[in-house]
Amino acid sequence: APNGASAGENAGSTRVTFALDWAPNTNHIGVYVADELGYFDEAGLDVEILPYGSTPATQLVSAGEADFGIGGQSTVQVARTAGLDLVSVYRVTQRDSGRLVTLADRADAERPADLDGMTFGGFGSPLYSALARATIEGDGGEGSFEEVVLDTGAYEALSQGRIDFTLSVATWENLQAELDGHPYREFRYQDFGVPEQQSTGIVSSEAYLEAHPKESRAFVQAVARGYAYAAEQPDAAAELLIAANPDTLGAADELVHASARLLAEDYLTSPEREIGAIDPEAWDAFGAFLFDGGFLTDAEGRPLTEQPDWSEYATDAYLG
Amino acid sequence: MTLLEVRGVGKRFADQVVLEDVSFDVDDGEIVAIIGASGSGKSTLLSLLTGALHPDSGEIRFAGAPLPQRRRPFAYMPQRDALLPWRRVVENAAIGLEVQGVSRREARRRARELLEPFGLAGTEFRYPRQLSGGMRQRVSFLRAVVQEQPILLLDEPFGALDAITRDDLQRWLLEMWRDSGWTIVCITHDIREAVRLADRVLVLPRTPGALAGEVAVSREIPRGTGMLTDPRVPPLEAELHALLRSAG
Amino acid sequence: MTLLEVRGVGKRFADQVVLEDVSFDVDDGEIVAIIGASGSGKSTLLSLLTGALHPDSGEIRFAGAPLPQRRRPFAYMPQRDALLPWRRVVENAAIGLEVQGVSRREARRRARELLEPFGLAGTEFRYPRQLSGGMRQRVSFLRAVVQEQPILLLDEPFGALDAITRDDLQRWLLEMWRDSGWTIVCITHDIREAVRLADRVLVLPRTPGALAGEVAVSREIPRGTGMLTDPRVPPLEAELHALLRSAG
Amino acid sequence: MMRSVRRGLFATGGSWSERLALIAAPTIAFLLLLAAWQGVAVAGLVPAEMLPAPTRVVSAGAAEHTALLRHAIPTLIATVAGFALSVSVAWVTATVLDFSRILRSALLPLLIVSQTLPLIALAPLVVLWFGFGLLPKILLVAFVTFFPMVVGLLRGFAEADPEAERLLASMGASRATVFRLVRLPASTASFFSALRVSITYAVVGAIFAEYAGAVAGLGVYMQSAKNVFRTDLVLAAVGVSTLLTLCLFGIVVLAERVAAPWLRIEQGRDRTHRGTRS
Amino acid sequence: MMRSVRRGLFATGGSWSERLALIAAPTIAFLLLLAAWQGVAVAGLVPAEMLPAPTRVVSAGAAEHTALLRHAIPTLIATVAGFALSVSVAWVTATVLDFSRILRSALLPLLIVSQTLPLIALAPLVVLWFGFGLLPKILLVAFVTFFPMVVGLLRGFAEADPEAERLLASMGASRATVFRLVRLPASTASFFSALRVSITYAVVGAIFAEYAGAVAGLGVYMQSAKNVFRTDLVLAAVGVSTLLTLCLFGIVVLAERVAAPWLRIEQGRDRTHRGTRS
Ligand SMILES: Nc1ncnc2c1ncn2[C@@H]1O[C@H](COP(=O)(O)OP(=O)(O)OP(=O)(O)O)[C@@H](O)[C@H]1O
Ligand SMILES: Nc1ncnc2c1ncn2[C@@H]1O[C@H](COP(=O)(O)OP(=O)(O)OP(=O)(O)O)[C@@H](O)[C@H]1O
Ligand SMILES: Cc1ncc(C[n+]2csc(CCO)c2C)c(N)n1
Ligand SMILES: [Mg+2]
Ligand SMILES: [Mg+2]
Repeated sequence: APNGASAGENAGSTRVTFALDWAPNTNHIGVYVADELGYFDEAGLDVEILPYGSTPATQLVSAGEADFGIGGQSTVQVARTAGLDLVSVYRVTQRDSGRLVTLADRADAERPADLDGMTFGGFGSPLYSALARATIEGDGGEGSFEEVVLDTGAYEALSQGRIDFTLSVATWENLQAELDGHPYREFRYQDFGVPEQQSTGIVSSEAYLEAHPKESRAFVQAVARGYAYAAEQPDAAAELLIAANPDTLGAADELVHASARLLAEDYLTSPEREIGAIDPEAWDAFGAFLFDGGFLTDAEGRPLTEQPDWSEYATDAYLG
Repeated sequence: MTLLEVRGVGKRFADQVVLEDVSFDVDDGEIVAIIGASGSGKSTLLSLLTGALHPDSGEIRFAGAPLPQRRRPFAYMPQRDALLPWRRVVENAAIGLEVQGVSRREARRRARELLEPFGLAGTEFRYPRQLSGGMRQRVSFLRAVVQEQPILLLDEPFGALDAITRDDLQRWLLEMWRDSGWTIVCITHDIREAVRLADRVLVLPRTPGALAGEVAVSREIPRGTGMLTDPRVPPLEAELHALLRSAG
Repeated sequence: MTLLEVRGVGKRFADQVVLEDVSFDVDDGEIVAIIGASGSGKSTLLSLLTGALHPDSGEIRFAGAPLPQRRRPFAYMPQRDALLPWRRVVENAAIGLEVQGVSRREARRRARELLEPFGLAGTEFRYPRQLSGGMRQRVSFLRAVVQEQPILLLDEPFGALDAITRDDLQRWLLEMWRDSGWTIVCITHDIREAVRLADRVLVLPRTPGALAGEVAVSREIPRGTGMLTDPRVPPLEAELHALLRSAG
Repeated sequence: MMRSVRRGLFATGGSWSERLALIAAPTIAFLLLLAAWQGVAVAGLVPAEMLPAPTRVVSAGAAEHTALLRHAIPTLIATVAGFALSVSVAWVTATVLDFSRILRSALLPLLIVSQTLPLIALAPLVVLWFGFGLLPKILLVAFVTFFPMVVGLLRGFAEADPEAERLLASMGASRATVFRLVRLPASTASFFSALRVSITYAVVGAIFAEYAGAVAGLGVYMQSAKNVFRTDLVLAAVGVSTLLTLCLFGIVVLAERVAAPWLRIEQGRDRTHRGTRS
Repeated sequence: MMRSVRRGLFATGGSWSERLALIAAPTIAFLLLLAAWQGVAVAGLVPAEMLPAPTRVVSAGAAEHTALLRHAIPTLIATVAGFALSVSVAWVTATVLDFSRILRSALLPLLIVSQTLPLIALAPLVVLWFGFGLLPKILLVAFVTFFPMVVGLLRGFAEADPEAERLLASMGASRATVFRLVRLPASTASFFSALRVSITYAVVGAIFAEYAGAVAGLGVYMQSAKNVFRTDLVLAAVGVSTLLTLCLFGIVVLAERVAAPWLRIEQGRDRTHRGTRS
């Protein structure tokens, strides 16, 4: 397909398209900050943020329909193994912000092992059922439950009791539920033996990176500036995110601010490395988890017999 | 004996007067033909008899008494055959009896009995589409006759047929009638057909009003091929022609 | 003078022989009627003349020479009027000229000139649906005449009309013909119509084969109302009846 | 919509060589299409995640046939149940509407408008209202198939020969009897024609509901396959759903042949002939 | 499918009181429906995120009318462009198919099968192939509207009076001339009827494509509203899309009246009468 995204050039700046993985939220905050504060302009980039739709961001990037997009570590590991042209170029969250959640007022679901036989609101990806299963098993449960594919409808279904548990993002849905007065009971996968991962990231494709090294560097660095700004001034960043998305976030002031603060505090940075950098250990550990669990198949759909070299999957080359 | 009396009947649709002050009698065992231009209200007149429509004025009497609202003493053969394509011949023929409440079995038995005399032997299980136009008309006629009503009403029974098939069926109808005691009211726009079939031909005027006239056809006139050369026929036809035109 | 010669023409569709060994002549200025039962191949015969179909055997000659492949010397009036509902009267009438390559304007001008004599004055801009059945037939006839071909071919021109309208149009056609030099071949299944219109009536047999016979109708016989009572007519009709039946 | 088509593929009569051509021609066209697709895929013009070769779709589908079958069954059940519901409610509705001109003019426009609703936006709501069981699937299948059925039936009733109705009325038949003996059977052809149209939408409707939220079904399977970037399996599932539809379509065609033999009878010669005259 | 319906709402002729009834009856039915919905919502039987009251939908829509309008425009553009593409390609295709019996029997079954494909699974692929621009939207709109158009046109051509065709052939007209003068104009009624059916699917097709991926459009808007649990705004957008469809439908009806005046003419008395005879 024609890469219409990067072809357009106006006023001397290069057009770059960015695909979202979900409705705008604080995981995307650095990108919006960079856009709003003109970091992209300064880098000579004209960034267009593509709204979330039913075509996965990773596939859009791999197909060249988007130049960059949101794609977490586990997704990149599964997708690149399956033959997609994907490279992680920036790590938004340095740790896993994903949680297994139930409603806090459910007395029959106090720990993961209680969830056996209940209904899981899933996202149509075996990866996420695997996370849920591993967490339950880690708690001594059997990991057998019924899955309903719901995508964005999962949280509504959870609060209405139509499903018993789902996966959420600690810096988003969990805060929202608290604000709604209907808080979740959350389980961190890592507390039940699942390895750590850098759960949210930014991806591009080898094809794009090779063809546009300069723009790639400029983009990643501008994004890094944006996230760094969000890490230092979460409230100002929150305002920028809201300003960029008045339709969807205009009424979510409290949530966005709380979320930006939580992200700044716990997720965006790590004392061990610079912002956005790779944690090779997390990639190896979670990669092994995926490989051992048999969740990886190659481009022909065959199960993998040998663990890939995870260091090819992510790079810090564009960070600095 | 007078069987049917139509007295000053009128009918209008919305703003259009179709029939006005139409009166005539029909005697027992007689064939009466009614002719009129297209749109002169012939079919409407029959509908008034069958009860599908109600006259705005006038009266219709049968055997000296007013017509009942339901179960009228008529069996009706419509302008086209109106056979139901999903019913086989015998089922089509029996439908009138079924509607009257006769059991299906009995209705079909009675219809089946008439297939042979009506020249429909062997067609019992055919669907209408498997019949020729002439056969279809016969089934339609059989469907009327099997109801055993005192009066048969025929609305242009052969209008949809080509001239030669029509000739065959006219001949056949006359033969059937000769062997029975049927009283028939037959509508047509064809003067020749009217003269051939009828004892009396009534002429409906083009513009609504009383009958334009009436012409009696002697039973002595041969109705077969002999009719073609019978000298008594042309004057009758000419008179009817004149009546039709004068009325228009 | 003999204008058209049909010599031993035959036509079959797949396994069905429809026409076989049909021969006849048509003279200049004459009206020839061809009668036959439904399905006897009358329309097929006309199609062989117009070139819509090709004969399997035999020959057709016009003015002493074989018929050309295209631009044949016929104007054809089909069984139904076949007016195009999206064309106004004058556009419908002009279509034959348009097909022949005459400019739209000129074609319509010529058609318009004939509206008046054809009793269609004032209907120029009407659509066919706004016309009565009789008027439609006139437009159809006009569409044929305006092409100014040597021979007019009419396929049951009045078959779709009720008896009275048909009577009017037959009368009208005869008047038109009297004032012109038209040569007409007219197909019909109605014996009376054939006798009324034709100089000669040809009878197609029911089963394929040579013509069953031919009956000449003297030009002295009146074709108006007088015909009804003319003593020369009944024997002619009886003969045609016999021919039609014998052939079956 | 499918009526004229029927004259082609499902026509009655016709010589054997004609029938062969009717099967051979589309088969050849279909194979040419597949060959072109295979060519594009093999030439490597597009990556396999975007457009896998047909051979790969087939082999992947074959390898996963148990999973495909497992997911095809709930979809089939939802389709058949929803379709049955739709057809029965459509009969009742059309009958009522046929008897009441006022109801007809009140409700038909609403039915038309209902067709313009973007299902994709409503499916999640339906799932929200009715859960993840069979019910929302059935309702969505019924929703997409209901309108063609009602309109088809109403048109079928209207196709009844008015002369036959008048005839029955003259025999003293009540309006209900006329409906039962004339209008109802007269709608058979139109009913089956609507059935053929509806059935093509039915499976798609079920898959829709499964996308919005379901435990199992081809829609769920397609979604999972998409999320693990197995476009080949997505297309294999699409193939299965199309096969399902074609099977159901075939069953409808067979049912029509059995239930309405008179529809297959060629018009009698005489009648056809006369038919061209009016 | 919509033909018999047209006899109702869009019928020609009819007295004023009849026409009033044709408008009043569905309006009343619609209002009753709204009232019931309002009742359910106000009674608090279901929470507002699941089923907001119609008043709330309207007021939320009014408050967001600039956003709705902004998103309605790309959808409208995609619809109109896709529809234009579909209609023009359908004309060409149908014309070619009308001339070639072999092509017709080869391609029609493929077109039918194409109708059974679950769009929801294919839309993301179309976006992958053709990007985020107008193109995938146009293609999807064309895809959903193409089949009814082609079939409608083919049926229209077939509705041409064979006697008129024979007549023109007898005048020496070539097959192309017969097509131009008879078959083509004869398809007008059927064409517009197909147009009415297609247009009801067109907007829905565009919204579909937008769900799979687009920069702006009602589909994008519905999805983002859904993602922030604003069911009221989802329904407001649904309302806008339905209004769009109805407007386009109205334009088609108007176009038909202007382009084909002869279709609105009541049959002449004589002719109707004869018509009942065959
Ligand atoms: N139900 C009706 N509503 C309104 N007008 C009607 C109705 N039935 C018939 N008419 C009109 O009444 C007039 C007479 O119709 P009718 O069918 O009785 O004529 P007819 O003499 O039988 O004609 P034909 O010889 O053509 O059958 C016509 O103008 C017709 O249009
Ligand atoms: N194109 C065709 N293909 C096959 N058979 C045909 C074709 N045209 C006519 N026939 C058959 O040829 C026979 C003669 O048909 P034709 O139309 O010439 O009869 P006709 O004498 O004009 O009848 P009618 O009086 O009913 O118009 C009929 O059996 C008809 O079915
Ligand atoms: C804001 C936000 N919420 C939910 C998801 C869906 N999702 C994708 S990964 C994951 C957790 C798995 O550990 C979840 C819940 C998202 N992408 N963004
Ligand atoms: Mg009548
Ligand atoms: Mg003929």
